[in-house]
Amino acid sequence: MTSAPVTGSPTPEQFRAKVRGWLRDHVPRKTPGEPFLQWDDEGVARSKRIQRTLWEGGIAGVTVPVDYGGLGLGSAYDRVFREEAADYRMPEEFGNAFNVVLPTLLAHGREDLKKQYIPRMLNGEHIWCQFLSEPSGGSDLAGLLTRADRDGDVWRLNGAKIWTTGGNYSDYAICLARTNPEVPKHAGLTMFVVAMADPGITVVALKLTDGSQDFCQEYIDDVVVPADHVIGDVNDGWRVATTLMMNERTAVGRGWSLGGSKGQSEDRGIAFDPALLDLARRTERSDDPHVRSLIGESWVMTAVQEQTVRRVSEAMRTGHLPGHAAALLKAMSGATGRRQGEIGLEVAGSRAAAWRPGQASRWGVGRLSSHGIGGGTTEMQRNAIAERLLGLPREPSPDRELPFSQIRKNTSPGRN
Amino acid sequence: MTSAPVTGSPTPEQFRAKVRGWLRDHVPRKTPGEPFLQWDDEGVARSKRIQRTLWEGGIAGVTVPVDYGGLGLGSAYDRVFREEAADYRMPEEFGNAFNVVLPTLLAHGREDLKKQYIPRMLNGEHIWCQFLSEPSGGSDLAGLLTRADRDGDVWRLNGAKIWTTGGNYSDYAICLARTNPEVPKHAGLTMFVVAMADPGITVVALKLTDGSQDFCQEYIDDVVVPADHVIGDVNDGWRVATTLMMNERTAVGRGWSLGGSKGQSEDRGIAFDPALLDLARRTERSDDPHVRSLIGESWVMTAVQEQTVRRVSEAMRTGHLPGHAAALLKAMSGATGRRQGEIGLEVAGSRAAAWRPGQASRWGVGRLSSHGIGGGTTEMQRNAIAERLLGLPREPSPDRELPFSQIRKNTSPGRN
Amino acid sequence: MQLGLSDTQQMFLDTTTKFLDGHSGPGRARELMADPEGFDRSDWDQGGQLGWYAMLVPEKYGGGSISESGLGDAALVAEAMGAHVHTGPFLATNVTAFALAEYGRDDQKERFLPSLAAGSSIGTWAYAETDSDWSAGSVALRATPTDVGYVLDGTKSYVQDAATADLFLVTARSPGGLVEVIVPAGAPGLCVQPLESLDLARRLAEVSFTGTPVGRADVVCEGADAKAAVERQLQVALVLQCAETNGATGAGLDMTVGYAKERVAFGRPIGSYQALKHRLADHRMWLEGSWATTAYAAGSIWDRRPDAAAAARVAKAHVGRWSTHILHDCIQIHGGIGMTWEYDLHLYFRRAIANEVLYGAPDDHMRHLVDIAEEAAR
Amino acid sequence: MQLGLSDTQQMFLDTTTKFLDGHSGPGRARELMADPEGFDRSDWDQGGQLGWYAMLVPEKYGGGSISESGLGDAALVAEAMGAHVHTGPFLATNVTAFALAEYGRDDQKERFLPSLAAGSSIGTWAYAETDSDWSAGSVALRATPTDVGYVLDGTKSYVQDAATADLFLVTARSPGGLVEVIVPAGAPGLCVQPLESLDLARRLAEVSFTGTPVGRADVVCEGADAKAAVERQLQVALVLQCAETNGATGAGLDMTVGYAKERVAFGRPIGSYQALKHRLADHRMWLEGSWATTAYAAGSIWDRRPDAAAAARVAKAHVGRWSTHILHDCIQIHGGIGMTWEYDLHLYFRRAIANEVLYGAPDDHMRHLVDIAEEAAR
Repeated sequence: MTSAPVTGSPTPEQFRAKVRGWLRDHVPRKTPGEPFLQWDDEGVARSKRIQRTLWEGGIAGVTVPVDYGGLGLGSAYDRVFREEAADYRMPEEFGNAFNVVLPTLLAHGREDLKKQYIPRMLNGEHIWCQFLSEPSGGSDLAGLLTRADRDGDVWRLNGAKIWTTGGNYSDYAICLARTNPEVPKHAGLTMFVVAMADPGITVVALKLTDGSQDFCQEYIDDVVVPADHVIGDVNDGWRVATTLMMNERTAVGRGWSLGGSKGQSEDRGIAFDPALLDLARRTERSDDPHVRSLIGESWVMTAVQEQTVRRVSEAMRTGHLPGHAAALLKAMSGATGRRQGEIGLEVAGSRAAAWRPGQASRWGVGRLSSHGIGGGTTEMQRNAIAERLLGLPREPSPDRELPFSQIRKNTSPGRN
Repeated sequence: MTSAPVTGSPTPEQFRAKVRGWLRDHVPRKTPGEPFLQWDDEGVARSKRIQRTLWEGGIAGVTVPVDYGGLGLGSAYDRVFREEAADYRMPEEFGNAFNVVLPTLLAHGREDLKKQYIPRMLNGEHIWCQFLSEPSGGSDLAGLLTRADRDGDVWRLNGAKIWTTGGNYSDYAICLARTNPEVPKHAGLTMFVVAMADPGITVVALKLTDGSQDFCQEYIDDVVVPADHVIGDVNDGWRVATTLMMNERTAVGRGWSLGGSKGQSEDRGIAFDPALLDLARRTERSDDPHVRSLIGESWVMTAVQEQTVRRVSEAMRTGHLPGHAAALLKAMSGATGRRQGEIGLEVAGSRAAAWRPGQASRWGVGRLSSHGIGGGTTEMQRNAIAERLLGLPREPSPDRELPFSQIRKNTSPGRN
Repeated sequence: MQLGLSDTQQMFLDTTTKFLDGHSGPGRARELMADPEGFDRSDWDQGGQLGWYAMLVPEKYGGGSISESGLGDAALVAEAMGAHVHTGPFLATNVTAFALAEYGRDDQKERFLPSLAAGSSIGTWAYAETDSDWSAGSVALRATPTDVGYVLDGTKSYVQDAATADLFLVTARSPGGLVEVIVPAGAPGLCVQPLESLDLARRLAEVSFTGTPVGRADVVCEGADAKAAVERQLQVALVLQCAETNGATGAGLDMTVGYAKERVAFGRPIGSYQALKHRLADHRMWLEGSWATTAYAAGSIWDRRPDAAAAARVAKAHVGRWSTHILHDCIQIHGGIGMTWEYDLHLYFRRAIANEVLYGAPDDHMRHLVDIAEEAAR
Repeated sequence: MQLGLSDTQQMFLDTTTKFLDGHSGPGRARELMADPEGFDRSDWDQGGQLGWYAMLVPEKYGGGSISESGLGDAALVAEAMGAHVHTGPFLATNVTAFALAEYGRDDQKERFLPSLAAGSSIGTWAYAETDSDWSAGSVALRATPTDVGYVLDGTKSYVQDAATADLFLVTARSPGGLVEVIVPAGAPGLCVQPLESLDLARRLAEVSFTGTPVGRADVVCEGADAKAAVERQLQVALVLQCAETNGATGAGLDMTVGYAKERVAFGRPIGSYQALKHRLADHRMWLEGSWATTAYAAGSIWDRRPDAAAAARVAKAHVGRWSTHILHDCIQIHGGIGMTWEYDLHLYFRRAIANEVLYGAPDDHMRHLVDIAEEAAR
């Protein structure tokens, strides 16, 4: 059970040849229309198998130090890997593990934790999830209520987490909990490594209004964590969480995928999604100038969003815009999403209200679910734009200086 | 120079006969299309003449006590007067005097001030204006900077006022000024009677972006006011101002006019303003379904606004809604105004950008000036709705408790 | 929300609300989603005792309402139902009864109205067709004249509670123009195909007719009469739909204002953040407009004022657009919990979305105002 | 705002901005409103020295730009001009030069381009007509073929700085299709009627042609060529217009953010109120979209990429709509002072409003995208 690091340092082209050959011979290609994530028994088993294959081929963990089972190569090699992998099915269910947990562990984890856990991500054994948001917490992550109490050699964790991707298929979680309520909220948090196998964890799939079940909620009931399973220092968890969120944003910026880009940064020119026009044709309204305006408006928004993503991502990369500029993209996606929902409804008309069985209409459901909430509400993005990009004054918040125990909190679950 | 009060108490029908006859014989009828206000030499002279005529006929100041030159009759008689006056040209330039200043004086003025000033409003001699808003103050009336310093038997006023209707034709102003900056802002204000003839007052007409000049700005430079020309007590001016604003709102609610209603409360059914449709016909776009949608949307908004005004006014009258509900109407007018501006522009197309000399286009100018600012910004109305009707928490404001001298203020003119 | 109710109306509304509080609401709607009929027959029957289906029917035929405006009273009930995500064909049966009361022959009134008014039979309105714009002009179902009446061929859609209805009021097109006829459930060639609906607490269906015979006794109106009748029915349907939507919107907004007062973020209730306050204030303002236009339209239609057709369109155009806007933002203000299945807000939102497009989308009605204006100028 | 400028481009932009800071701006625009020509000839000449009219012209004919994308460079200047409410026919003369450079015959290029590029002659674009939707299909001005060329009859409108132009690039319709011709100022039958404009810092006019003769030497292109040429000109005009609008919008938004930081109400800067913060954040966001689409379109058009026509429409549809939305709210955020004549914000807003509807309103361009998609699918 060792990785197979390339001995010496291959040239990028040597590495490319190796990656290309191994992928071709051992990894399935992408199939058109397959979902990016497949959180079910089949999808998870397949991804574990693929990750194991990459490990066996000596091409897993390209930039991860050799000490933790990686290849220890530079970022140029990572680009090579991604380019070669672009057409292959990647184990995307490991996204949290590789995009977020691994770099956070590398930055803040103790040597023994890194040695214990990183190789078993790389070899396809462990899928990880993140325990951050809470039902009571919403946008105010640092105000979380899950508490960790020291009990001899262990910590005992109690609370609840929500909006966990892959919670029902993960082996470990990186978990932020409150270890000292008598200091201001940011100063009393600690980041833990939690085994999902602990009997105190109950995972429940969360059904959303659009019928999807991509997220989980977890009840944490006296979960035991060894005292050494802390990432960073006790009560220094906010700093670790900040690294984690930065890693997450960076990964989102490059399209999240473990393989090649999903095309977001390629310039494919302006493309028109034919769905609305097809719908208008079916309802014999494609000649109506008003309907044509709506379809055009929808296309304009899509193109604006794509071109803005490209511009802002590039500007963040080159330093013309600060990292907070990512809020522009998230806020725009919230705003255009809502309008796309309205347009879909208006073009579909009654067809959005009812349809023949099996002909599921996306139009009414699109209106229903077209919110700017997931991944940080539009409101939080607007605050970030106003305060960080425009330099407007911060909101008065009573909770930054007071001990956490003294500030007003939610007692019942609710908003994220 | 006495008024001619009806001796004894006439019945409402006797009074109606008297009003009807006098108006018919002495007052000009309304002419279609004439402006509601005419702030120029001709308009002001005519209104002073008409008010004088009403006085001479013994039908001025219906509900004003006899001691101050009025008729001392009940509100039923006022309704009679308004009904009879509905078709006649009323001296609307006295609106501030009768709708706002007179009832405020009655409520808070000392006997000598009432005796000195009220009869000369009623006899058509004095037009009044209000010195409230300031260039530096905007929505925050109580934060005003105009100061009044005691100097022996007189007060000396210095500062500036803005958004004064009829400032350039008024004889007197009711003026709120700061008499004690060392107490919280609401506690250091006093309401004065100021003679516009004072050489320290400079009136400048204010030109707006749409070219209109209906408002004035005044520079107050060492204006002298006798010590007894205070309404209410010194430093109790906020209470007087509150009465004044309530009087203003009530008058707005009944259509502001001194005569009969302008038809706002009549139910004339839904009417379609033909302007947009005419425009679309001229530009040969009246068959375009998109243009028809826009025209219909415009008509819907007009009807919604009218029906909501009727409903809310009635509900305020019957007590189903509190006085603060007026904010609903003002906010709606701001919101629909903007959208009407957008629609006008979209239907007009290039014609809004340029036109043959003399064919002044209202469309581009409508877009330019379609704001919710005058008479209290939409933002203030939204605060009122949120806090007073929905019961949401008030904005944190640092300036309610601190002495005025210690709070942050504007130094240069600006927002209203 | 109607203001200025008489004491009798207030008492009627209180009784209705109390009944719905006990028998209806989001929880009950969730239970009924899985029910084959989709509504509760016993509640339906009790609604009959409360007078819910009698308000648009003359006393002579077992109807009657508690004020001079039957439609205003019916709108009160519809609004309370919207606030309770109530299920069942209240609107459809009232529109059918209204149609017969206004345009039916006396013998038809005698045959159908008493049982409709009592709730012992359920009528539904088979008017629109797939991709129609809900205008009379888009009715295409064929009525072929025969010696004894008509034969119907074609398909109606968006028919409410078709599977449980006892009779269908069908609008069709004959060589002589529109006709409206009554077809009983189980008639030859009548086939009900349930649709899936965004509003999970409502049953809509396609109803197809294949050589379905209609005797002369079941012809309600024809030609110009039918055109006028259909227009009146649409007006009534629009007002009841708007009232229902207002109930749903008001309930959703109330939930949200309450939530904003309680829910804390960064040490403050989220309702203390001005951006949310201003949005909630705007929602309150537009809802006031919805109440105003719905009440206005109810009065105008019931009193047959000249602006009745315009008033109905103004109400629907306004209510349709702003209700979904408001409820969408109510979910946004809730954040994550608002997106979860178990939270009730989406039930209101689903109803509002479906209502926005059923009986004609706001845009259709806005354009129709221009048609009305042009026709008036002709 | 273009990002990723080369050092040369940055230097060029700095020089341009510095010149405009000294010679242009709202105050200067107010002075020029009363001027008969409406712009400053000496500034115009100096613009020639700065290379403002040479960017779309090949070096061979006295042109040249500082990067590989002449249109991108021209957009830099246009944006700076928008931020300064600059006056004068920069856009019109560049579009005219571009048209000749791309579609003119060699002898025409030799005759016209050097002086246009140097700024010693002013060309203007006589394309649209009253109530046109700015599509080539709506061109109606008649070009009647003669033995020696054409005779023009009809009226162009919204022609920029027609009274000072030395030559007009006129699009007309002949029996054989579109034609584009050069007509010199003072040609027989050419008559300029100034229009009043919402944008007080711009001179637009109607230009009528009555039997105006055009020799064959002045025919730039005909038929299919003319159709393609006109489309390319419109694309270039749209990009320059969008860039100008972005400059005005950015300047207005900057003023407003600055004001919101300084202006106090109720003891706090108004920019600390979340409702205003969120609106300003949205404005910043949409402006980012305007910059992105304008830069994208400039690149796509200059490089003749297949999506050039779509890119120009996307930019105009987005910029047109959001610029006026943003500036309208900037005035609202200012409150009373924003409504006063003496405050400069309305000068930016006037330009943005006029630009929203000139060269086609957003809605026209949104619909055109559907035409493009349908044509591509054919």
